[in-house]
Amino acid sequence: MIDTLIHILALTAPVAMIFASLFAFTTWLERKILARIQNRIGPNYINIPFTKFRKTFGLLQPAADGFKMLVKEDIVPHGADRFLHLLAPILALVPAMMVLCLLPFDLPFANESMKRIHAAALDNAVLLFFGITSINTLAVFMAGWASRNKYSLLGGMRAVAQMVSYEIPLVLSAAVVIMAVGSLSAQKIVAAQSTHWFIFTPWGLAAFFIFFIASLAETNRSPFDLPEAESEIIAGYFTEYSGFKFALFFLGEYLSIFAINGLAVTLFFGGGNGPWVQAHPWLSCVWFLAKIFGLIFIIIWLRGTVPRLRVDQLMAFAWKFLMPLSILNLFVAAVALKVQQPWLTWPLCALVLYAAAHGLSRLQQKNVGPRTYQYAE
Amino acid sequence: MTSPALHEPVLQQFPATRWDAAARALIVPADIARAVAQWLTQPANGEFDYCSNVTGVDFLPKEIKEKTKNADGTEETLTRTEPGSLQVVYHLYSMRRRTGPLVLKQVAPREKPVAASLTPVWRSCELQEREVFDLFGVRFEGHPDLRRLLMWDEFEGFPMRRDYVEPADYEWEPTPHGEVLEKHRRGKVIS
Amino acid sequence: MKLLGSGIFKGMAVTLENFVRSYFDRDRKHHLFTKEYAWKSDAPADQLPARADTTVTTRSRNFPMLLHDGKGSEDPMASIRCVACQICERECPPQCIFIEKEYDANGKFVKRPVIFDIDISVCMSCQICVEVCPFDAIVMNSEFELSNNDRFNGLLVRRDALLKSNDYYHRIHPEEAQERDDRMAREKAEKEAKQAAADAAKKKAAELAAEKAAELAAAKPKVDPAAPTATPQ
Amino acid sequence: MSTAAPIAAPPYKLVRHDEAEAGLLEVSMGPHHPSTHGVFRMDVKLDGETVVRLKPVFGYLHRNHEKLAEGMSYLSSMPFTDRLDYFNSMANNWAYALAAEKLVDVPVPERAQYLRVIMAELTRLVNHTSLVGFFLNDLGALGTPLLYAFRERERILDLFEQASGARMMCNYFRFGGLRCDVPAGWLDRTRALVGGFPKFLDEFEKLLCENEIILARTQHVGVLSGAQAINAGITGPMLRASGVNYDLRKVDAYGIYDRFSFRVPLGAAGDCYDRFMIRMLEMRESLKILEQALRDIPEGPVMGNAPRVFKPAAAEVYGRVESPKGELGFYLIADGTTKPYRYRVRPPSLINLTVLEDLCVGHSIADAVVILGSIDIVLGEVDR
Repeated sequence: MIDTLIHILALTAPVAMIFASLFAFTTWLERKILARIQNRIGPNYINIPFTKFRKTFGLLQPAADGFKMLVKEDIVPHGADRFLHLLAPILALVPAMMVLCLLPFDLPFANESMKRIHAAALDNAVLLFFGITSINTLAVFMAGWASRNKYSLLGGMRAVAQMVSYEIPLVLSAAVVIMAVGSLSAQKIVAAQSTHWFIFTPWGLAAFFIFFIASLAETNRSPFDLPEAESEIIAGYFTEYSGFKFALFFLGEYLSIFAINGLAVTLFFGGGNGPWVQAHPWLSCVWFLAKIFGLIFIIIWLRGTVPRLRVDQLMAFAWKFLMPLSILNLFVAAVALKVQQPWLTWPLCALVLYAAAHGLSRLQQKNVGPRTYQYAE
Repeated sequence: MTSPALHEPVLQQFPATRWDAAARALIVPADIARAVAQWLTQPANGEFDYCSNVTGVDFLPKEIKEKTKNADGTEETLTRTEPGSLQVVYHLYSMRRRTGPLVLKQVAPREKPVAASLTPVWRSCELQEREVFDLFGVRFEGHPDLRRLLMWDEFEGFPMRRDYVEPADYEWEPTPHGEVLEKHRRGKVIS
Repeated sequence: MKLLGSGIFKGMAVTLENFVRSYFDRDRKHHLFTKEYAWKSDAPADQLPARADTTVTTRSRNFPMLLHDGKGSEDPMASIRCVACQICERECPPQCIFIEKEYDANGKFVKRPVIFDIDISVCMSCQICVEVCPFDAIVMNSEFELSNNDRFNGLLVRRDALLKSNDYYHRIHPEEAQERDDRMAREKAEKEAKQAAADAAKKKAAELAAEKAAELAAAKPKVDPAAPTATPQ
Repeated sequence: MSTAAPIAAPPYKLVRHDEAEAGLLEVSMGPHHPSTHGVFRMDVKLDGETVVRLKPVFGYLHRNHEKLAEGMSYLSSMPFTDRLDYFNSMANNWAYALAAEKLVDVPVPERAQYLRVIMAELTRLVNHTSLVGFFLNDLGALGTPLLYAFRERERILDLFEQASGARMMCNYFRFGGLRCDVPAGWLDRTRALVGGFPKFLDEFEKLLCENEIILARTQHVGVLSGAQAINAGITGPMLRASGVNYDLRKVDAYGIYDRFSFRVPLGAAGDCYDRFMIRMLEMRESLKILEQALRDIPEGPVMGNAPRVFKPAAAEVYGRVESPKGELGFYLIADGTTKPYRYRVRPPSLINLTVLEDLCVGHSIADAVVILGSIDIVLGEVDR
C-alpha cells in the first residue's frame, strides 16, 4: 500500500512543480510577447539583490512579482463575507492543480508500475477533467459575491453566464474525438493518434477551433475576459483582492490555461507524439510542453490584438454559432467514421462544415459591416 | 462682426428689444426672451438653429463723474452711480445658412438675478446655463435641471462675481476626521 | 459576407508583423521606440546633452536660471545681469518668483537682488519671465533631474543655485544664446551710437554756444573800450 | 469588549432611495474609473446591465481658469490655455490668439500663418491617434492600438519640443504671430514624418476597421441624429459623424485655410463606429493640408510688429477655432486696461457631453463606456 502511495506521490509532485515554475515563466513570456507586439521592450532590468548585475532580461520579474504579492497587505472589505472571501481563491486554484495530473504527461523516470497506476486509475480522464474544471465557475462567482462590491457582483454574474454557456461547445467538441477513439482515457487517445493527429481531419480541425475558442472563454482570456473587464467594471470579481489572494487567482488562471491547453494537445495534437520520440522516450515530455507553449503563444497573441465582446454578443456567439456548429460537427464526424473512405468523406465534411460556418456567420452579422463614407467639399 | 442685416428683423418684430451698438448685441428683456428665441429658430427669419456659447458677465455699479455746466456757468461734478447688472450673453449661429454670430443679451439686476432659460429652445444651453447659475447666481426660469455644475452642492457664494470674497479656509473639505470635523462642529466658517 | 473571423485574422497579421519585425527590423531603433534611460548619469550635472542621450533638444526648456557674464572662477554676483526690477515677479502667471532688492550700507539701491527665489514646485516653465525681462537676465535651463525629498527647501531654488554662467547657456542652447548675444551687442552698439551722437550733438551745441558767446563777447568789447576810455581822463 | 466609539455622524447628507427604484443597482462610475478619461463621474442606475439613468457630475478638475485670467495680463494667461485641452495645446493657443487679434488688428506675417496651420494640423493628428487608442482601450483591446498611436504621437511631440521647447505645454503662439521661428531642418523632419504617416494609417486601418468584434461593439451603439446634434450644440467630428456638414475650417476659413484644398468626411448613421471612422478619415485630410502647407511655406519673419504692452481698446470679441474636439471659442471683453474684463472659454468637450445620457440610456454599461470614449472628452477642458 505504502509503495503505491509513494508512486502516486512520485507521479504528481513533479507535475505540480513543473507547472508552477512554468507559471512563473509564462507570466514573463506574456509580458515580453505583449511588449514586442506593442513595439516596446518589456521588463529587462531586474537586478539580483545585493549584486551589481543588472541586465537580466527581466527573468526575475515573476520572482519580484511573487515577493511583492507576499509583502502586500491583504485587505478584506468591511462588509465582505470573510470566510467566502478567503475560500474563493483556494477554490480557483485547487481544481486547476488537480486537473494537471490527468494529462498524459509520462514522466521520463517513471517505471512500469507507475505507468500502470497512471493508466489504471484514470481511464476516464476526459470526463474527470470536465467535472473538476466546472468548479472554477463556482469559485469566480463566490469571489464576486463575497467582496460586497457592485463591480465584483457584476463581474461574478457575467462569469457564471459565460462559463456555463461555453461549457457545452467545449464538451461537444471533445466528444467528437472520444467518438473517434472510443475511450475516455487520455493514454488511449494519444495512442490512437500515433500515425496521424486528429487536427489533420476536417472534423478534427473544426472541433479544435470550437474547443480552442470555448477554452478561451472558460479561462476568461482575451476576447472573453468580461468577468475582469478593466474598462467597464474595474477588475471584475477580483477587484477587492490584494496581496497573496490576488496572486492565487492569477496562479489558478494560468494553471487552468495550462490544463485546458494540455487537454487540447492530447485530443488534437497527439499528446507526447512527435519525431524521434521512439528513439528517445524522454522527448515526449518536451513535445508535450512545446505544443502547449505553441497554443499559449496564440492566446497571448490574441490578447494583444482583439478587443472584448459584450455580454449579450458573448451569449449569442456561444448559443447561435458554436453550439450548432459543434452538433453538426458531431454528425459529420459520425458519418465520416462510419463510411471509412477518407478520399470521399473528407472533402464532403469540409464542404458541409464550411457552408454551415458561412451561413451562421451571415446570420450573426446581419446589419453589421464595413461602411463607405461620402465627403463634402 | 455681426452682419447688420441679422438683428434688424428682430427689432421690428419685437419692439421691446433694443440694440446696444457699442457691444453689437441685442438686449432682450427676460419675459419675452423665449418667444424671441423661438421666433429666431424659424426658417423664415434667420433659422438660428445653433446656440454656440452662453456666458455670464458681472458689471459692478459704477460711479460716473460728469462735469456739467449748470445755469449760472459754474462747473459742478455730478456723480451718477450707474446700477450694476448681471448679463447672460448668447451667441447664436445658423448651421444651415452658415451666417455669423447674432449676440443676444439678457440683463438682470445684481440683487435677485433672474433670467429666462433658453434650454427648451436650444438644448446646448443646458450645461452652460447651469454653469452661469453656479458661478454667477443667475436663476434661470424653466431650466429642466438647475443645479450647480462645477461646485459641490453645499458650496455657498458665487465665485465668478467681481465682489466675491474667498472664505478664510476655502481649502476646507467636509471630511469626518480630526480638526476639520472640529471646525465643522464649531459652526460653518464660511457663512 | 466574409467568414466571421477574417477581419480578426487581418488584425492578427498586423500584430504578428510588428512582433517579428521588432526582432529582425534593420533599424530596430525605428520600431522599438522606448528609449533606455541614461544609466551613465554619473557625469557632472552641467554637461547635460553629453550626459544623457535623452530627447533634450537645444530648445527644450525646463526651469529658469539667472545669467552672469563672468568667467568661471570669479564671483558670479559681480557680473550678474539681473537688476531686481521685479517685472518678472509681477508678470509670472503662477506667481512663483520672489525678489528682494539689495541696499548697500547707507540704504542706496545697489541694482542687484539679495534674494531671488523660484519655487519650482509652482513654476510651470512657461517662459513668460524670459520674454518680459528687459535685461536678458533670466533664461530657461534644460536641467530636468531636479527631484529631491525635501518638499519645502529642496524645491525652493535660491539665487546662488539659479545663477549660471553665460557660456553654460551657450553650451545648452547654442543658437538661442548666440542670437541673444548678437541682439544685446546690437542694442549696445545702437545705444553707444546714439550716445555718441548725443555727445557729438551736445559738443556741437556747446561749441555753438561757445562761439556765440565768443562772438557776443567780441561784440560787447566794442562797446566796453569806449566806456572805460571815457572815464580815465 | 467595549463597544467601539460611534463613528462621528458624517456632515454630508444621506440620499434616501424611493421605492420606484428599489430594484435598481446604483453605481457611481468615477471619479477615478479607468475609462472616464480623467476625473469625471457618472451616477449610473443599472437594471441588471442596462443603463436606466445616467447623471454626469463635473467639477473635480475645476481650477476656475476664467477668474485667474481676469487677474492677469493678456499674455500671462496664454500658458494657461495649454492646460485647457492638454492634448492639443497649439489649437488652444491659436483660439486665444485669434480672439485677441480681433481686439487689436495686428497683421500676422505669411510664414507665421503657414506655421500656425502646420502646428494645428499636427495637433489634430496627435489628438485623433490618441483618441482612437483610448477608444480601443475602452473596447478592451489591451493597449496595442494605443501604443501604436503613442509611437506616432511621440514623434510629433519631439517635433513640438524642437520648435517650442516643450512637448505638451507649448505656449508657442503670440498675438500677431509666433514666439520664435522653427529651427533649421525642422521642416524637413516634418516632411519626413508626414511622408511616413499614411503607412502608419494603413496599418492602423488594417488592424481595426474590419475587426468583427469592433464592428459588433460599436455599430448601432449610441446613435445621434443630425437635428438632435445641432440642437444640442454638438460640434467637431461628433457632429460630422451625424451627417451635418459644419467644419469651421470651411465655414469661417480663419487663418489661411481657404488656400488649401481638403475634404470633410461625413458619417451617415451617427453611431460610435461613425465617430471612430470620421476621425480616422479626418487624419488623412489633415495629411493633405500638411503636405500643401509644407510645400509652399515662404521664408520671412514669424512675428508681426505687435505692441510691446498689449492694451486693447474697450470691445467685445468672440473668436472660434476648429479644435480636434469641436468648436473652441474665446469670448473676450476688453475694458482698455492690460487685463481682460471677462475671459470666457467655450469648451467643446463639455457641450458634447449634453447628449451623453440620451445616448447611453437603454444600452448596457459596457456600451456606456464605449459611448463616452467616442465623445472624446478631456477633463481639463470640461471643468476649466
